[in-house]
Amino acid sequence: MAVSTDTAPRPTRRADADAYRDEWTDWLRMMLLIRRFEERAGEAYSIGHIGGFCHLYIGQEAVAVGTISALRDDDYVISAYREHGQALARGMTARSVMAELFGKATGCSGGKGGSMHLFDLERGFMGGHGIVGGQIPLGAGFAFAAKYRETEQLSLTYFGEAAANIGSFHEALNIAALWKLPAIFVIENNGYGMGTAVRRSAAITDLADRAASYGMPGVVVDGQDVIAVREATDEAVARARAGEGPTLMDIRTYRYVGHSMSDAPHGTYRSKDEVEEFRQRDPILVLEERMREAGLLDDAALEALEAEVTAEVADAVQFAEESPEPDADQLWTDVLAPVKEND
Amino acid sequence: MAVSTDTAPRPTRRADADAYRDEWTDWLRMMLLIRRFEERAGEAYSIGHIGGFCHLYIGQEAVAVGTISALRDDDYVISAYREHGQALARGMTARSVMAELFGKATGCSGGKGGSMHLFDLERGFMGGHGIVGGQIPLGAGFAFAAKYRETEQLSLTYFGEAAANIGSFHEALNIAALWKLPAIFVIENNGYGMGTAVRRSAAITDLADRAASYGMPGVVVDGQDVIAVREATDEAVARARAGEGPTLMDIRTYRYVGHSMSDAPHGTYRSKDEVEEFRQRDPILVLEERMREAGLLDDAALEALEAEVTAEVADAVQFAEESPEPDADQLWTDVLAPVKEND
Amino acid sequence: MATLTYRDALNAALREEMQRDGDVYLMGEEVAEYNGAYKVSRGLLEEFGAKRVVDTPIAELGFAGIGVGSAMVGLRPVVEMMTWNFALLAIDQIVNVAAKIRYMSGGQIGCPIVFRGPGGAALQLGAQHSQAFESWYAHIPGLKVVMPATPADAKGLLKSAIRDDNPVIFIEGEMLYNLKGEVPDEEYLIPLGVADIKREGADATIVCHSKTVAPALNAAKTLEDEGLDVEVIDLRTIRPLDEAAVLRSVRKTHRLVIAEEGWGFAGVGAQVADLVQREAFDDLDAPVIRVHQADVPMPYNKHLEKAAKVDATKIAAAVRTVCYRD
Amino acid sequence: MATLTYRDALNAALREEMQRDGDVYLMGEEVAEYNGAYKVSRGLLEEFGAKRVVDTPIAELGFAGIGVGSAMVGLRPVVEMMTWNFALLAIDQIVNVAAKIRYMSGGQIGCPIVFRGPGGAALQLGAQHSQAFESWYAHIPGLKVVMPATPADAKGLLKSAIRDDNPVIFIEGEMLYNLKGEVPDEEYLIPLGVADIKREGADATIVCHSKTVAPALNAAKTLEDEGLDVEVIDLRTIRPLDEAAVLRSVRKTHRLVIAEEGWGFAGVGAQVADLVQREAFDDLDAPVIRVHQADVPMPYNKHLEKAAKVDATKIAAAVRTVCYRD
Ligand SMILES: Cc1ncc(C[n+]2csc(CCOP(=O)(O)OP(=O)(O)O)c2C)c(N)n1
Ligand SMILES: Cc1ncc(C[n+]2csc(CCOP(=O)(O)OP(=O)(O)O)c2C)c(N)n1
Ligand SMILES: [Mg+2]
Ligand SMILES: [Mg+2]
Repeated sequence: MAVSTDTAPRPTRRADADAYRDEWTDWLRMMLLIRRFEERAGEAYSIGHIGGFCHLYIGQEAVAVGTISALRDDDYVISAYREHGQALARGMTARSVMAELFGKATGCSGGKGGSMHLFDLERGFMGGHGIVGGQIPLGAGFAFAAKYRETEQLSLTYFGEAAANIGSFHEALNIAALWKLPAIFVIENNGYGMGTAVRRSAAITDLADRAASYGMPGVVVDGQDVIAVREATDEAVARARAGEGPTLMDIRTYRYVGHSMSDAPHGTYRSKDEVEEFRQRDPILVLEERMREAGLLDDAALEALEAEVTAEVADAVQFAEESPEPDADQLWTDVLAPVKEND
Repeated sequence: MAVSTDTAPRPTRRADADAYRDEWTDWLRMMLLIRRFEERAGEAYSIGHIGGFCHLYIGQEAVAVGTISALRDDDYVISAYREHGQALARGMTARSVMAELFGKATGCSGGKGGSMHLFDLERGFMGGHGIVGGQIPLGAGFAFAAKYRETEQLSLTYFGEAAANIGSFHEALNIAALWKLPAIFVIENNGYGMGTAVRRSAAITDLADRAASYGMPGVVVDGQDVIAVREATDEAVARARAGEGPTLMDIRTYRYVGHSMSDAPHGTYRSKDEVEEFRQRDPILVLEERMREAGLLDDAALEALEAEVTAEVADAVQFAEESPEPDADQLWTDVLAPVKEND
Repeated sequence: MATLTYRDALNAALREEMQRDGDVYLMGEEVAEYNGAYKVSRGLLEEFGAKRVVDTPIAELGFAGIGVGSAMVGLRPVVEMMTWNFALLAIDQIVNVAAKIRYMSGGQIGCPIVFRGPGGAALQLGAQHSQAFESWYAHIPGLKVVMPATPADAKGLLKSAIRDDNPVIFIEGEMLYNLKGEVPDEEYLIPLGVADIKREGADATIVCHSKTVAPALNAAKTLEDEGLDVEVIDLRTIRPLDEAAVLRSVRKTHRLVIAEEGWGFAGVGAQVADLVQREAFDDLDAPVIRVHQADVPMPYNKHLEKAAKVDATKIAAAVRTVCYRD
Repeated sequence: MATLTYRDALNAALREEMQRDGDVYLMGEEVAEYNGAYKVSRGLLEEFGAKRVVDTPIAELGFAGIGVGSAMVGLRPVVEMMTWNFALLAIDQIVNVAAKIRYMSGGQIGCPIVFRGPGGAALQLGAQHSQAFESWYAHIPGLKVVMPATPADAKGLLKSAIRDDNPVIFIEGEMLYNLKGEVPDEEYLIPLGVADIKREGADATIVCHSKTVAPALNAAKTLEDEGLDVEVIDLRTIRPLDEAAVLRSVRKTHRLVIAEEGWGFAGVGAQVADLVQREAFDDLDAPVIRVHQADVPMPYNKHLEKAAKVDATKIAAAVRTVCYRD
């Protein structure tokens, strides 16, 4: 694994391996749902039912599931353009997400956002942003609002490891730490920004160490072990709720597929072998094995789960296909707020 | 010194206190020249001979003199808007700088730049920039060019400690370290950005520690002791010349005057007492005493130096007053390069 | 009617709106303990406390984004840009998020935020500190752009901007802060998108905004002595543009001069000229003429700077031209 | 004449200029090992090595500033913006340094740099990835703005841009990269600031640039069958604008339609309309009409997106209007 060993996921679980066992089945189901959803999205893209840029989450499922499972329903979640998995983990329906990818009126953004711009205000899912690093100050802003209102909500902000080199990362983390905002900053570290390995874009490869520049804790987390992810997230959540300020999580994972649908899974920047090697420690397999050991899963149960999620995704695709296009007048709506009486 | 003790200058000199003794007289003279120059500039501003924003360097003289004395003539220097002292230390004449403050045709920027935009390409003095942090990537760019051309030149980039919270600091330092550029980044840490103390703008107050985010050395330096400044700069210069990459220097100093001429020396953000207290360890006094101990300076010699620089500054003011305004057509020149044959 | 400075009128608007709505807060560099670089926020820290009057580090992109994020979840931030020159560092958050979030989210998420601060040139601040960017922001759907010229307009428009549910770019002027004017004692709002006839006239129209309003009125006075009766229309809001007000005036006077502080190419005046030639082609008795800054970075030298700037003399000359008086 | 794609024409221009001048280097995200996000730099790393074809971190403000700094001391960087949408993060360095350094330094320091990459919309990339900012850059003195529409123009203009001693904003189009066209075999340059008559005509003029050139030519073909002989002027360079070419054509045809990809308010077309009404007022037989993107953030849905965009049908309709044929 020449190019990216320096950021390869490594075991970090500390607590009792049985922790959260009553949630394992839900986690497994959600990871499977995301996996199957992304596979079908990829198919739909190749036959032209989905357009634009489409960035799949395959291989990173444990990050979304392990982190979001630690949140309260009224917390805020914000991500970049590789956010299908987080949207599903946050409880958005496969229908509303798939329909958005199809650009349909029934999509979570009414067909106006697309794959990179999924939104669900009710669930505190705040997008879906296309400018690298742009969501980091926004996430800090949600935390600012939570503190302002004393609601004990927090914000969870995802970004790729390549985004840790952009100015908004530095500005937002400094301010969030200075003001002790209830924020969690998650570096979703899949080893590459498009075709660039971490060590070709960052002067240090242990990005968690950058937390020290802001006096906040920085932790490296095994992103292929959902239990480890949840464990680390719980600590960050506790700090945020206690008013102790933000945490930076460097969650090590891997993207099995290309950067986007228009990019091959491997190429000049990484080898087929490397991808294969990382696939060995698949986040779904890791949990599956743990559950089998614990006697919480057998082939039948797994097949049942598989059947469930496959049906759910098939239904979502059918729903998306059959849903109507937005009305033509939708072009002109939502530019400005509906006119109201100023008072 | 309530508000800013956390970044107060503290002794850091390590090597033989006699080091560089043959340069001491030049340093003392240059610090005196800067001090007197700034005093006269302040007067000229109050009677309307200088306009716009005018940021004085009084109290920070040892930083410019100690750092620039370590450079080669063909190295590059770039700073922010508080750059009169660095311009003089770089060998620009008091006449050309004062005339620029007066907006005269004989000024170093032809009267078109002003106090915040002093330039002297011949001496590698690259400005004088008004957007906080804007000069940091530019300084890295000069270092990039030096490396590209294999000239063994380096770049010295000054910025205030408040600029260490802006995105360009993060982006430029990461790239400079990643590419091992021959650059020296100097945080001219005078404790305040306008009315904001370091601890109100940065989540950590030891800004040198931020170097770790880029895998580069970060050093805290006593900015009131020109010998300590030079000592630390020599190390950074050696690293840069040896191709070992950039260094971050957090040089602790203090601004005796207001942020700019339109700002009082003390006010809500710092007390008169604090300013008085810092004045006790004046960089000129510190060197003066050292020289007296070493028997290199007596009252007569000091008076002679004083007389020299006072005359030099007086001459500069007269020169500036008597110099012509730029021709009216200067409004239209220098917008684009003179038209040349495209081959 | 009390006489207030433009600065104090803005201060009063902020105070009243912060008293009225606990979700309104002010954030920016030096706005709190320092009372604002230009003292617009004087006294607000004492009255509302550090929770609602927030000093930020120098990190325009970061605090603009924090403001936008807080507005996305319902707070109503007023983000002060110490000057609009520095907002170039924050422009990604303004253009790519604030202006688009409602549209991208299919109408779910709004962004009731005001970005405010001084724009354009003051005196001898040099090239980087003397820029007028109103045409840039007005180019962007999803934003509103407001530029008051008088204390009364400043107060009434800022109050409306804060209550508006859209992102509003509110551009003041360092050279306007000390301008005095009558301001109503009772509370009032001035709707966004409505121009104001600052002077009625029959022979020619001057369309202006912000810092060009006063010179336009001076030019009108000069021209009065020359027998020209000039109407002066203050746009007040650049986007949405009050097209009806401009067209009404031009259909009456048949002659138009547009005066703006900034550069000419694709400036606000270009849009107004395009509008008028398109909608009032047959009403025009002369081509529309524009007066704007010299097409160069602003020089430091005071004589060169004066030559670069729009003034009453240049505006009057343009009016004579459209009236074929030269 | 060889037939090349727009992409390969740009690639050839980069290769030739890098061969010609060792001070020319290419810097940007994914330009080297990945051969460019849109493959414009394919093969350059192999030919010129990592010293001259430089992959950067995602840090537009940082690497733009590094490019500007290196240009201030005499290198001739070509800085690729993966798309112009991301350049908003770097715009402070472009506007406050590259465009002003020569002026602020009294002519001492130049900035021979090219910023290049695709601008405007592609297909269904959504609101943040589908913006045309040419009017913004053209607003700024000190910059040149170039937007080729054909492979031949792309090559000749990029070579001139690289040799130009000023900062040049070079805006390509993702939708143009695969466009094929004849490109001369021998070396050639196309001067900046010179528009090109892409089609001669007598009845009306369409002024266009970049992605609106092809639809304008299609519209002209359609209108030919309706008996209208339309002239199509491709601006090629937005700043400096070839005013003479536009006026010459309008004085011949007396009717003008301006088509541009971006938003309308204070767009490039507003400036052209202002120019024409001012300089050719009496030559116009009808008001100038503009065709531009719907004044909304770009929607993702493909039907809405199509409706938002300029196309031949909309341009043809506008021409009929200025010819009073509707
Ligand atoms: C400011 C900005 N620059 C460049 C891009 C183009 N781009 C989109 S994704 C990407 C790579 C990001 O990598 P990373 O942050 O690691 O996230 P990942 O795609 O690996 O999830 C780039 C360069 C962009 N969208 N925004
Ligand atoms: C991007 C930007 N934001 C704000 C300003 C206004 N401003 C000018 S100097 C300054 C304080 C800078 O403090 P510091 O970096 O410590 O430098 P010092 O003035 O102390 O030398 C501020 C906020 C600016 N010029 N640029
Ligand atoms: Mg990544
Ligand atoms: Mg300081």
